[in-house]
Amino acid sequence: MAVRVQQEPFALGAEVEAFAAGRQDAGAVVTFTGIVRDLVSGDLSRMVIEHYPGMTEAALDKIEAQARARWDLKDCLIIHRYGEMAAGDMIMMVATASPHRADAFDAAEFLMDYLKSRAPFWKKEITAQGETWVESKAQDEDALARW
Amino acid sequence: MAVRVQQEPFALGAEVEAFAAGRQDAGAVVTFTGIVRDLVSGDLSRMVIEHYPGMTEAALDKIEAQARARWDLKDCLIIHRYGEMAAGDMIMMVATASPHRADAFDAAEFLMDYLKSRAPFWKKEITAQGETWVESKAQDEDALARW
Amino acid sequence: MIDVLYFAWVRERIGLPKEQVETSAATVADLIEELKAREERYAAAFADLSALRVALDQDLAEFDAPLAGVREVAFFPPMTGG
Amino acid sequence: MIDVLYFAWVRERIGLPKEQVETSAATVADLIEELKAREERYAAAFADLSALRVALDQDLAEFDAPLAGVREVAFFPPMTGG
Repeated sequence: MAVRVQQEPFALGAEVEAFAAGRQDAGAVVTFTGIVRDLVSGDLSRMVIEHYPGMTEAALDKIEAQARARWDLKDCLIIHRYGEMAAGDMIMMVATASPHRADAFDAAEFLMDYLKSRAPFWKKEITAQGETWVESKAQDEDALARW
Repeated sequence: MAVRVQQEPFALGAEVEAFAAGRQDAGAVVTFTGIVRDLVSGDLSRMVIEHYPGMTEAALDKIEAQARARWDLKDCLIIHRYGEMAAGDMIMMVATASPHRADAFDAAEFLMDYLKSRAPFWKKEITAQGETWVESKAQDEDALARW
Repeated sequence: MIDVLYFAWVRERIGLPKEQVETSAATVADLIEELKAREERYAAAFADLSALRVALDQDLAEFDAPLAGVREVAFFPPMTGG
Repeated sequence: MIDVLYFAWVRERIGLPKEQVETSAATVADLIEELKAREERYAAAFADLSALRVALDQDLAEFDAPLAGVREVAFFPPMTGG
């Protein structure tokens, strides 16, 4: 069980490999990775993620504890970056390990839904046209209702 | 888009890294990895997976095409091994990439549900107590009904 | 002449992975009846059809499917991949 | 004395990330009224409360929550992590 909030990039392959390697207690491992999309085609764009040090870690710990209470998880990992990123860069990842495939999937989706709307991160997109704070989507708030 | 049926192990970390690296067209990547569980605690156990060469590839291609027709997928990967494996070894993985988080999750779950009951693989568990063919679960067949 | 393949415990129970069968059976069900009449090991393997699946030319099919034009029939238990 | 933090466009609109505020406001809503009365940039930032969220001592809260005992208040737009 681990929550990491960091500015530096993470090595997705190494993280997934370490998370899944030799795991005999859980036959199902699910991961989600969020990547900076090049929204303005052909435009050189960047993303800056602001966060609330202290509250971020507390919010992620809380979300992770809820997932563990609700599903049969043998392990759980959340990594989320802040700072400046370019298109194609990895923003964050979650990983879940469970003896049951449905638990691993549901817990990963739950973590993502809560992380989207309940962890204090804010994304700003910077393009040649200017800077824009990404607006939250009503559907992201709605997604919480299913849990 | 790729389907691989192979006897040799695959390198999960390298596969996931290559699948997600520099992907600017899809911000959401989901992976599922299936691992041999040590069902008989403390017992040295193995698993043997039999398959139907030819039909296996055709079935996986068909399942993958259905997923691509149904969700907005920029990429999709299925790797499934056959032959002998030990507890902790990786059996298979799927990966999906989409601009939408829900599409990436749903497509990965769909691939897994169909792969469980519609791709011609059969698992046999070998322990000190003997050999047992893994029985299909009614819930796996039921899982298809939601799609 | 038709290729008949067996997998998993069906293969083990019948004792071979593949054989060529001379048959004029119209449907899968007819072929199964012919095989069951051969020997006890076939009768045992095909005793409970609800525990079996069939593929015709590598495509899943029903037991009442016609065999006309089919070159390969495979019998196996429900699949357990993933 | 209470620490007041601003994030994202709230921070940009008000022009600072953090300040100490001397207040006797009973609730978050009262504190917001005090801030709005200060200067136009505060009035602009707090114009539409439906576009804002508040955390008290790093826990999400409602605008009618009491401030008694609270050391840190943070205002920010809806979160967009993930």
